Amino acid sequence: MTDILGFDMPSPARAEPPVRPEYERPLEPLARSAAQAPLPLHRRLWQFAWLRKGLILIALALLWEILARWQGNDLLLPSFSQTLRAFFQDISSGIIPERTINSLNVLLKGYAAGVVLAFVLTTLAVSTQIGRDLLSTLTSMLNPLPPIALLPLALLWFGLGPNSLIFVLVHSVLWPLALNMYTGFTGVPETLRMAGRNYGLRGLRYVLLILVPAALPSIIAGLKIGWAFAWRTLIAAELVFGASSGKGGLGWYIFQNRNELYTDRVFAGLIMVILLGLLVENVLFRQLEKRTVIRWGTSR
Amino acid sequence: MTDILGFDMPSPARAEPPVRPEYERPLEPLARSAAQAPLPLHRRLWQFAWLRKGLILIALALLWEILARWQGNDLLLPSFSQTLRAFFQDISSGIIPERTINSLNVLLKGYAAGVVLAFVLTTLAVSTQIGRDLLSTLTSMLNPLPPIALLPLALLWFGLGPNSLIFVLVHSVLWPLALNMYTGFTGVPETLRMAGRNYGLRGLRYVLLILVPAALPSIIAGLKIGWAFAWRTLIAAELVFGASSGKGGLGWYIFQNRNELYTDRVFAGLIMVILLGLLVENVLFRQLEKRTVIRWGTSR
Amino acid sequence: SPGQAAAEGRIRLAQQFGIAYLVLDVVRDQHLIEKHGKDAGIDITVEWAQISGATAMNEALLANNLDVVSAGVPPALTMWDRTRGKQDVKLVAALGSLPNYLITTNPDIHTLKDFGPNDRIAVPAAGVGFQSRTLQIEAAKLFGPDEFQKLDAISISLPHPDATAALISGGTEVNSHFSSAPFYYQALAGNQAVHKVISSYDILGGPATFNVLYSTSAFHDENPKTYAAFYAALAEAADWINANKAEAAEVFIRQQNSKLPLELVQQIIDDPENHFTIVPQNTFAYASELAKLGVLKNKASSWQDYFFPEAYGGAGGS
Amino acid sequence: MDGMTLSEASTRGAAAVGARGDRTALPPPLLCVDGVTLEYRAPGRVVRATQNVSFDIWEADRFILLGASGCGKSTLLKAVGGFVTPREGRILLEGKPVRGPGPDRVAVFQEFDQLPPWKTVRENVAFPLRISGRLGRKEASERAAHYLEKVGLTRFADAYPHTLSGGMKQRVAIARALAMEPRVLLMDEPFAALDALTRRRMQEELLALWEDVRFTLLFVTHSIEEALIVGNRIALLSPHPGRMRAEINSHAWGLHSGGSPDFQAAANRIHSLLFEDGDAHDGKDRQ
Amino acid sequence: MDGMTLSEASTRGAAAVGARGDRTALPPPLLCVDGVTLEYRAPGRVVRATQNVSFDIWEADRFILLGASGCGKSTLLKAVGGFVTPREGRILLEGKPVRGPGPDRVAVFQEFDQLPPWKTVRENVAFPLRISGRLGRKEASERAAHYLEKVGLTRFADAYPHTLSGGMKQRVAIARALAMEPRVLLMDEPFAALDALTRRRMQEELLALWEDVRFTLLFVTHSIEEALIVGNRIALLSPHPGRMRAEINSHAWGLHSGGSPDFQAAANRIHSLLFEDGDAHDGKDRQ
Ligand SMILES: Nc1ncnc2c1ncn2[C@@H]1O[C@H](COP(=O)(O)OP(=O)(O)OP(=O)(O)O)[C@@H](O)[C@H]1O
Ligand SMILES: Nc1ncnc2c1ncn2[C@@H]1O[C@H](COP(=O)(O)OP(=O)(O)OP(=O)(O)O)[C@@H](O)[C@H]1O
Ligand SMILES: [Mg+2]
Ligand SMILES: [Mg+2]
Repeated sequence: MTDILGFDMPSPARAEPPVRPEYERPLEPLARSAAQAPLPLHRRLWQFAWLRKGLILIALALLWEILARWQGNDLLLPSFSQTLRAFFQDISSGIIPERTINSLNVLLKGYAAGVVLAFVLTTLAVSTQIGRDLLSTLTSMLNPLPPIALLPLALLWFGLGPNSLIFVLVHSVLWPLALNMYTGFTGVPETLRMAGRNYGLRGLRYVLLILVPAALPSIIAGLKIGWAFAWRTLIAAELVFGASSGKGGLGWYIFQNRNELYTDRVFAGLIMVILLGLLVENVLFRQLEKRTVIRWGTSR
Repeated sequence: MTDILGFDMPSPARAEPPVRPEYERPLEPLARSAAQAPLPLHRRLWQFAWLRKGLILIALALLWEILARWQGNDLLLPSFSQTLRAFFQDISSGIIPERTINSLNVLLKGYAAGVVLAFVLTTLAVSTQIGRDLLSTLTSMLNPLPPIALLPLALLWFGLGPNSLIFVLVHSVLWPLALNMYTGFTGVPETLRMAGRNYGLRGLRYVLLILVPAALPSIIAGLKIGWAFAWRTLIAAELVFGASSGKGGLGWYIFQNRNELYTDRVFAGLIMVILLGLLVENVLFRQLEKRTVIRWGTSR
Repeated sequence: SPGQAAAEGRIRLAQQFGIAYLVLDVVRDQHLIEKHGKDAGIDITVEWAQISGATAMNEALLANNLDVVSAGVPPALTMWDRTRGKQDVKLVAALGSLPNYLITTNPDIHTLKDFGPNDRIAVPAAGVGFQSRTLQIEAAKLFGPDEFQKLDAISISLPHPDATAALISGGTEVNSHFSSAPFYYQALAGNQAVHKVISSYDILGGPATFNVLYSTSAFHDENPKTYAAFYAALAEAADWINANKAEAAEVFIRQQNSKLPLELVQQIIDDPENHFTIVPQNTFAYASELAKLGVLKNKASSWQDYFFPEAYGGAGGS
Repeated sequence: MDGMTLSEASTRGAAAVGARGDRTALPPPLLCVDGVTLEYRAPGRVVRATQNVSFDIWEADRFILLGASGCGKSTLLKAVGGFVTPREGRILLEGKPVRGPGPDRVAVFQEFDQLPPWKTVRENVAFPLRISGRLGRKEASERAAHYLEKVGLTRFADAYPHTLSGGMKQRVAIARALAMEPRVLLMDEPFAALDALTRRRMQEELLALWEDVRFTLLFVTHSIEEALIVGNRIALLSPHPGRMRAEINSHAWGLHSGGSPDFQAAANRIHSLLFEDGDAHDGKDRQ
Repeated sequence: MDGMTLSEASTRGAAAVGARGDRTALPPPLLCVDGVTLEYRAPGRVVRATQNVSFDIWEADRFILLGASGCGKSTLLKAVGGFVTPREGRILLEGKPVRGPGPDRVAVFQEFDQLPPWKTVRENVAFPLRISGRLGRKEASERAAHYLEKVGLTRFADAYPHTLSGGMKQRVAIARALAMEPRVLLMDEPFAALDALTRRRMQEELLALWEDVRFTLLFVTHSIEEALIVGNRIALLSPHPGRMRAEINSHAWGLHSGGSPDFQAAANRIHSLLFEDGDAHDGKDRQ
């Protein structure tokens, strides 16, 4: 580069830009937006999220199959194909759908209750100092407690059956969601808060109309975590108690088959949980994100 | 108000502001900062977080005591004072400290491994499209799976003993933390990203020096959730795995006493978990927040 | 790593929690395996683990993390059934015959037929597991083979301690419990209203093995000396218990770190209903009933089908 | 202070003016900023933004705050808006102390992130109209369209804020504030991100609207020319921490007095008042 | 394009100038923006920011971009910075296409949130110096102190960005960029949030530094006067979407030519070029 710079130029130490003639131009008419250069096929295909995710799923299934065959211990790790067979058998026999519906029924109630409580608690926490202390104290105290520790209390207060399950579900959903919601609320930029309060908003309306949308990315992450932990807890809780055997859910289905060493059925039950997880993530949460935080530019 | 406005004023419809004389003033010398008006004692006390939280704790303890006495059912819900007695007994006999150390030992390893893995996974996710899909797919698939479902695999791969526990701990910490971390990363404002890339940062250094501090509020929330769920999982797993080579943890302590119907000791074990939770929240996480996000103004 | 045989001279065992595993406590306390190993000329390292629940036991055995595990008869038979032609799990020895009591606080219940739709029977695992299977056998007798699951509808899964606490203190919907020692002792002592409805001995027609030890054929075949030393240790421990009941109670307290009162433990060991023997009793009732119910795919022709030959030697066995 | 009645307050306001300017027949001021010291306190650090600042604003005033960067103009505006509580002194609106924010004092902030990103440009303008209960959905939308046209953003009505340029965001904020037609309008350098022509247009629109509605305006700017054009009275603040330096009348100048020598003289006078003396200097530290 | 050699690029640059200005003895330009069209694409919506914009910048140029609000100045600057990829056309730096951001082109952005909030003012300035491996901890800190003094923020060196006023934040960003002493300095309305005096001081500092170091400057401003003072060449963009309107020399004017009639005439000329014709209007929609 130096030789080129050297040519006909002032010394680089005190470079002087050349003086060029001025010009004016008539305004160019507006052109149509350039057609995007067509991408090569494989890159175009790559843009479909479902395709990429499908490939990942296939890869995972293959990995499972290979791992299982290599281990050759199908009482501990059945192969993917065995599991799939068991899955379709129990789907067509109606047993998995029935158990799933039983579980979902309880799960959704517990989830909804947890979400509502988390909202109440965080609203309190953003409005008052004592609410803030209460949230932080309760969360740090109760969140680490395993649901089975609450079992005797649940039994005492809510009796057998779904109510106790809902109680432990709330315990699983409430704290992580409240933590995330509160973190989201405290991260709302000051200017946006001031704008909201300038509209005359206060109390619940302020939280609902300003803080919640502004904190939505965190809240969605909290909802996802809550959803997952609700499943974990429900399945574990159905194993331990509450399932009067007539109306068991998926957890019960898994437990029973595990007891009888039908490991392929155990994994079939887990597949159902996995499928529901994928569905909720890719349909529900993904759509929610697309329509909100991504559209608003608050999350990439 | 109207009568005052009416006085000597142009009609309100075309209000004309009065013309006042101009003035100039010599510049006032700088005064010392006003001593803050001393607050009344009770308000000053109220400013100590430990005092407020202490009051909350006392209130909760009282509530517990009252509830327990009212239920009068100390096999299901021992009173706070009974629990405290059992707690101090087993503290002074050294059994709770020993079990706690055993548990903490495993917990910290699992927690650390989970944090590292979450970091790797999210770093991948912010750098590549396929990493993003992988994270979203794995999280939505695996996060809802209960740890007991992974137990057979853990046994197969890691054998009986702490390694399997660490495996299920990782499963509990990894996904929620990764979700929160990723949410934090995607929420970093575009201008800040551009500033970071303008420094010539890329890859790991970009993530560590720009994204991590910018996403810290979310990450801290994720760490809190991970901490809590690590405890939940550890205790539940210890119930099943019990003690190998004589080294049971708190979960085993709880299980043993539960089996012998020493409900007060069960609650003493839970109190230990609660105390650790409070400690970690109020000392570790609180200090971390004070020194980072609160000081930086990125969280209130 | 999986499938690889453990070298002779090591045995990894797991027991569950409770008085029913007293034989193992004694073996451990007196280092009997090591002693018999030395007699046979080998040094045996014994690794003890405590695991709760049959499923975790089974999984640890299948993952080759343990050589010998212990659980109730039905789960052991299920393992035998499922691993035929693979790991070939078989039973090693019984750990004793102890009854399970179906107890209730409902004064109107005296037989199984008295249970109404509002009663709740707590069992550790509703529908499966020792207690439920035993109930099913009796239900099949009482209400006919098709109605064997009749009582499952009012069974609920609840761990023994929680069920016991619920029964003693009342105040919950759980009013009945198919309970094992020491829980039914505690329940009967803790609440006047608690009374026995039926015992597993009544259902099975006499003393019946409660828990058994089981292992894989690979371990059995590749470690003949270790296995022999182990079996001998079990036999010695059972004999010792019957000769030294008072000391046995102390061993239990010591080994399990138990805080149960010594008198209670002693009372349980002294109870003539409880036999600490390694000879299987009435296990075949389960094998045949469970095969009838379709839980077991393989029909055993006698109890010796699912026991390792070492167990055949003792007196009786069924 | 809390218990002060309206008449006491107005007496005080008039008295204050009297002391300063020897006039008496004035009506009570609409907004009275009285000895206000504003401080930011963080543990171990107190930053004083303004010290003992007093001024009165009458109904329909177009009151300008001028001062160096960092002298506390924004903080003062926020205090009037009710977002910041004075450490000392008081702020009275119609004789009643300001207790918090409200839709009677609408603010245009200096920052670009004052638009809720989850609302389109149109919704951003219409939203406060609706939730303050003033207008129905349809009227609010119409009024929003009207003011968006005034700030030249009709084509971007359905865009989300994150797709706008800096100047466009500020124009949305201006439209939002104007559409609220508040009693008191607080504007913090609203035109700083605008090019010369757009800025001029915005000034025209603002003054035209003032002619119509006669709201009261408190306006922060960095440009002395803009202060003279937009305002009828200008308060000059010293550099950090802001203290009152002078109050100057500028009702004589309007949109078209740009180049006149009088105008230039006034601008020069303000310039020297602002920058030529003062004990503390923020533009260049003297330490 | 990827494979183009340096000499090809420089030939092209010279040829372009030749075509425009009939001069030949020019060295190759440092930065060559060639027919650049910039677009933001969101599903269902394409916003064109600039259309077919071309200009060349030589070493040590102080090149100004002037245009209406929303005409794509910031986007153009980001494209040169490597943050935005052109939809059409190309951007060459020393003949090589710009592939991404780098510390050779340091930018001062228009937004106030460009300072990492977890670093104090001093650290904010020193941090990029250290991580680009140019200076050690101590030297970086010293250089930071030096530039902070130049922007008048020595007293706030240990403050965190969220405790600064808007203008102070921008000054930190300016200090950070200057301290980097980059080859090319990209500034997007850096002085918009500053009062008259501070602005003037900053202009002086910038030009003094340029005298010293002779970096190349690409500068976006809204003020025609500032353009004439700071720049030696001014590109005028049409309103949204930005297209080239003219390039004008302004090397004749400097810090002290403020009031002269020539200066006024040039300013007026620019004003009319910018605003008096053009098919699209963003300042006021014509729909
Ligand atoms: N949130 C805050 N915490 C602490 N100090 C602050 C905060 N906001 C502003 N300050 C300080 O208060 C002083 C005045 O700030 P303010 O924003 O009011 O200035 P300004 O006059 O609006 O300046 P500019 O013209 O640059 O916008 C500054 O010294 C600033 O450092
Ligand atoms: N992130 C984005 N997504 C979509 N469109 C955008 C985005 N950023 C800017 N635009 C659009 O691009 C055009 C040019 O924006 P740009 O910020 O470059 O303007 P500007 O000349 O800097 O304006 P100003 O002077 O107001 O800062 C505008 O019409 C704007 O709406
Ligand atoms: Mg300001
Ligand atoms: Mg811009």
